Amino acid sequence: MKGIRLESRGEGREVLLENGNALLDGTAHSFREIRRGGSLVALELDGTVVPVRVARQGDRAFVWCAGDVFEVRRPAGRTARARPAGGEPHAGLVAPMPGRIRKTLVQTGEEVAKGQVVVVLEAMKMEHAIRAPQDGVITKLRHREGDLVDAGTVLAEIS
Amino acid sequence: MKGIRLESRGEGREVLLENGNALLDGTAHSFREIRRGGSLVALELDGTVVPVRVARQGDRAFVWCAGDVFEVRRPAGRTARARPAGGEPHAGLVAPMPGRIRKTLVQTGEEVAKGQVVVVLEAMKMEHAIRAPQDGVITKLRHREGDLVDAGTVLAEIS
Amino acid sequence: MRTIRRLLVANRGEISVRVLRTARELGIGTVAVFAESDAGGIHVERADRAASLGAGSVAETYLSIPKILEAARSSGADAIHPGYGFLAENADFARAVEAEGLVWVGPPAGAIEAMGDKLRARARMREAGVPVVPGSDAGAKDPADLAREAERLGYPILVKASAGGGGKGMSRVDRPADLRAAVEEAMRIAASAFGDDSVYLEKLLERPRHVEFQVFADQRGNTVHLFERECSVQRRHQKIVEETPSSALSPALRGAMGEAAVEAARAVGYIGAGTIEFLLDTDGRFHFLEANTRLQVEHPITEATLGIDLVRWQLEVARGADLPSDWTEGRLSPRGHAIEMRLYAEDPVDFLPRAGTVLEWIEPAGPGVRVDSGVAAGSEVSLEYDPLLAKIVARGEDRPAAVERALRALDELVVLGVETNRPLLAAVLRSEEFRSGAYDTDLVSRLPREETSPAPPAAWIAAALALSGKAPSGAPAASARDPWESGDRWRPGESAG
Amino acid sequence: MRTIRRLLVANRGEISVRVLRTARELGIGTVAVFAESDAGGIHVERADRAASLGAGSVAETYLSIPKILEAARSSGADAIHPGYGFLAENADFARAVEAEGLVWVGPPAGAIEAMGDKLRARARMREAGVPVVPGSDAGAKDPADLAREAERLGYPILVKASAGGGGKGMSRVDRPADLRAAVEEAMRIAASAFGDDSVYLEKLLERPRHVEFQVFADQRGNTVHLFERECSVQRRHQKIVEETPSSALSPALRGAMGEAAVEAARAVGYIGAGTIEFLLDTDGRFHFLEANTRLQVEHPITEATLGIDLVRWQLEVARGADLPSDWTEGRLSPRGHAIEMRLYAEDPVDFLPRAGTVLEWIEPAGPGVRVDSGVAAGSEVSLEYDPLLAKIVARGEDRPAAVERALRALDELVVLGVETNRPLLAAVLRSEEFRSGAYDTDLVSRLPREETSPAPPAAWIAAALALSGKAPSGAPAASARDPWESGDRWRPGESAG
Repeated sequence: MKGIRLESRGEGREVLLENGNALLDGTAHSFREIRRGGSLVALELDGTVVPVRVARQGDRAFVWCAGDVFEVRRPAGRTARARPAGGEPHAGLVAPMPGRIRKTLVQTGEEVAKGQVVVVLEAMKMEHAIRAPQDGVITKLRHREGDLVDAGTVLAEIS
Repeated sequence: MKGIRLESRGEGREVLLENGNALLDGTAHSFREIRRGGSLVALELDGTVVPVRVARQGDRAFVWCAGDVFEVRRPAGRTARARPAGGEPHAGLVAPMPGRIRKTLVQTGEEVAKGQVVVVLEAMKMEHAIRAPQDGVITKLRHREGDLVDAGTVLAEIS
Repeated sequence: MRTIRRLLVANRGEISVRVLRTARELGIGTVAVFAESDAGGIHVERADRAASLGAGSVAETYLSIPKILEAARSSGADAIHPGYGFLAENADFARAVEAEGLVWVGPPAGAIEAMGDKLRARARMREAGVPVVPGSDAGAKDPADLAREAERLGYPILVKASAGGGGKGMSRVDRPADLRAAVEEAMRIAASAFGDDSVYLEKLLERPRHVEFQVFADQRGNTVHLFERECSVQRRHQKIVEETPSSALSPALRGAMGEAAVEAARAVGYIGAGTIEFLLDTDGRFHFLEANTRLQVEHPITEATLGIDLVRWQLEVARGADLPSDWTEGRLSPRGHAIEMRLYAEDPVDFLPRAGTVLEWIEPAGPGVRVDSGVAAGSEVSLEYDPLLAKIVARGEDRPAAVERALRALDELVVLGVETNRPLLAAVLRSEEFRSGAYDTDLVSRLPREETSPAPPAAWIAAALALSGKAPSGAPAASARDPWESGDRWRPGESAG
Repeated sequence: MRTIRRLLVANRGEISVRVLRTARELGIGTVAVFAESDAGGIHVERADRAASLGAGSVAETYLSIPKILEAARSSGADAIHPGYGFLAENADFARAVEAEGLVWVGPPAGAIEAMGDKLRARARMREAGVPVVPGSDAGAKDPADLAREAERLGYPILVKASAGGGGKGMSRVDRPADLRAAVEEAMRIAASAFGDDSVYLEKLLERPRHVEFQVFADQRGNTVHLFERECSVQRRHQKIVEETPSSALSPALRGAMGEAAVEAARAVGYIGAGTIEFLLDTDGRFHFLEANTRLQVEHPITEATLGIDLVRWQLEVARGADLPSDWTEGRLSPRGHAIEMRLYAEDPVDFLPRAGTVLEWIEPAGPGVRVDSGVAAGSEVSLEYDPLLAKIVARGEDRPAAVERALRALDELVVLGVETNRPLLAAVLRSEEFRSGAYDTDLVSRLPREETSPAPPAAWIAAALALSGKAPSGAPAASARDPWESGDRWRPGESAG
């Protein structure tokens, strides 16, 4: 049986599971699955019971453990990487969350100063000003007012 | 598409489902499935929303509807029929519930009077006297003290 | 003051979870114990640590004093809370825990013993001036003696095991002819269940009410009562619905019974939380029935109307703290009305226990509703343990509001895969007799037999949707939550996946 | 007295469920409404009937007065409760409901209008002798006028939309240079959000506390306050943690603010349940901020400490009943301490809303914990609606007990598939500043930045178990509850199947 590569919060692990033993980057742990009605509810890990909950969504697993929630991904090509991870800093002129473009305050070719509001994004009936990360010229406006955009979408390009 | 035969609480229905229409013993109903995360949570039946929950276990479906729970079976040979249905009256010298035979108070060939305790069944750390349904002679004792028996098991025969 | 750094709860299910929750809130480390076959039990997840009691029967695990003590040692626990049932009223366990140098969160072993032997308890209560149910006060074994005793009391009478409790080994006898058989069965049950076959007779009070008082005492001898709980709704001598306040008590009667309860506790040098059970006869006289020397199953209704946490004060008293001054100075009074419904895995018609797998479990919630559950979706309900699935408590501004809220909670409850007594609970709450408040322990037997209605069209269609899908080869499916059973087009996660 | 036979709740999610629950307990028939895309919403199951508002945006469904009224006609409803948000503070809706001959469960349209226009409300309060936050009292539009006004008040100032509320269209200005841009943005937002672009200036009080009072009035003019709620824990001008009582109020100050709140309600002829919000400055002076003319999101903490059902009394008052005598005669007093935590679907770091599918949802329960949820396992969290997932209320014997109970509840909470602000809520409850009770509306900004810890071994192994199984072709799997994902040998139901 071969291990699988997993990533979470910017870290990676090679995980190999084999009859009651787990190798995490070569470190061995003995474990037992404690299930209720087929659901994993706890792991007995090196003799200690650790409550866990896990839900899978495509190539992602969400794991609740000790009150904290971890999103663990199994790298599977571009689609996985394209998805923004929660908590990661949001890049320059990128939509910080899914929403609707309420207003575009600049035009292509227009000069903008750092901090200047370029786009107003509306989400949850609240408005959020998206500002220029640095001085420059708008080389491209990707969307129109009213467009629905996903988190991480590049809204405009600045040279 | 062919219909399926279902039974619940001593009644039977021939149910045929076809794109949004249901035929119950020939009576037509229009319905829509309302789901949450893949689970059926309600049916819009002839224009009215009816909350439901359903869980399947082998050839049985448990359905919660309007506060009541219905066990619906798809007859599938002997195994299904052998299972006692909840709420059905328990026959004579039959274990009314799963448990352990605590004591057998008679022997084969012994005469018993109606109402006489024949077997003491223990379940949930409580004891339940199983009494003779009529006067007669014990022709067969099926189990030993200490045996675990399922609900519906015949414990003794009386001629 | 003794410190408690890590508490082991020597129990399982809802009461283990209940105690673990408060311990965690007090900043006390927690240890759950579990039998191997019970590793998926919900209490295992609720503690900082979980210690296995190994494989085997209840006697070899939750009832094994050596195994519990070993679990305490291995987990570094310095205190033990027994919950109710199992070892909770076992004086030897209380002594063993203290001999081990651990804090015992319960009454002194002596108080457990004094109340545990029903005959001794009756004698002690009479000395203390607490009225007891008329009966024989010697554990006679000679049938002839018992027959004479029964004649003196007058039939019907109750045969009870001296070491018993909770209706176990108890039977009603209406005529002399049945006495001998009843006594023999009671002795046999008593011997097997309690290792003590002595039995005694009690006058059977017709249509009594069962009203108990919560008592609490600290190590300095402050002893108070925390009002009553009405426990007359029973089947097979077991409570299924409790409420507080009781409609049966006038302020004067409440005061008198409360005083008697405090006297009863003082008489045995009680410390911690306990319950004094009384029978109220049709003439409005009360009689000591028995004492429960532990946290009571139905304690949440007292918590609901008084706004207090009884487990917190069990732990505080065990640490040596005094009772709060508003308790000892009588400034605590009930507000509103609370009702507890015990949800059992049982046949709603003949009340017999049922086993099975909980395939779907949805608890009621919202204003005034508290649910203490012993199971969750996927739990196995086994005959090994108590069939109590959950305690559903409804509190309202007044009794009618609490009753309607309790029914609303039952409407929201969804349990699939195991039969429950939900229909019986609903029938009780809907009955005119219960609503009138003027009921007694025979209420359940007088309930109108409910007609079970046939499945409505929606139920047939839902079942067809679940059953027409082919089960994955080799195994039945869990529930409609399993997308392969539900036969729908949309699948969870797809939109975001 | 008017009768209410069937109540339509013109809302969705947790508040719709909240109102439907009490209506059912009062024996009132219930009607839920739903947008087609929201048919799986949890409120749809909680009513006797559910009426579709058709497809379309919020404006075309939950905000459409004609659609709501049509649903009331088709379902035979004779009363409408608006919940909060959507049409709750829309005077035209209140008038339309009454014009339709239906009972409006809310304050008179006139009172909604009087409080809805912030400038008018400020003026009315000043007349009534209620202190207001220093500011401009004309909805000026000329930048020059506003600039002079700002100079008079002194920076920093707040630019507010006259028709606004809940921090919407509000911005802080620290220096004259930024005033113009702020005013223009505020006017644009106000115009688009409220159809009224008039704005005004308010002196910005540094480090204020946000303390509100629950008020209640019946149709006979009996007007009372039901004590305060401390709402200073905010992020982005929105409350996330509320508690009662407030550590900031002395009995004298509580009395004075309570009287002012009652005066404020009387000044606009208020009827029913409402909330008067005050700012408490660092000198201990209080200033009227605004009024919420509906049931407040955080009303459960008042219910928890007073043991009452506010929705019940909204309905009773709407039927024409008088307030209970123990309210009007001042015999009602808080018992214990209650804290509400608002669980939002949002990024815990930048507080921005998140959408997704709730793959796992486990609510805390047990003593002193109440959860009012807007979602369940499988729910889709969409950007169309408020990101509030649930309100978790913890009540304890005292403030420390309530805080620890709240943290215990967060420990029990499990939400998978959607990011939540749980880490922020825990950080607030653990912070020394919150525990001291001496905090203000800037608390969140001063919280120590929490280090996100890397996944522990158990998390990697659990993830590997879930991800190593092959997903059924064509669709991602729902959760480990799906036996085909969990890769285990034992399967639910097998033992009994």
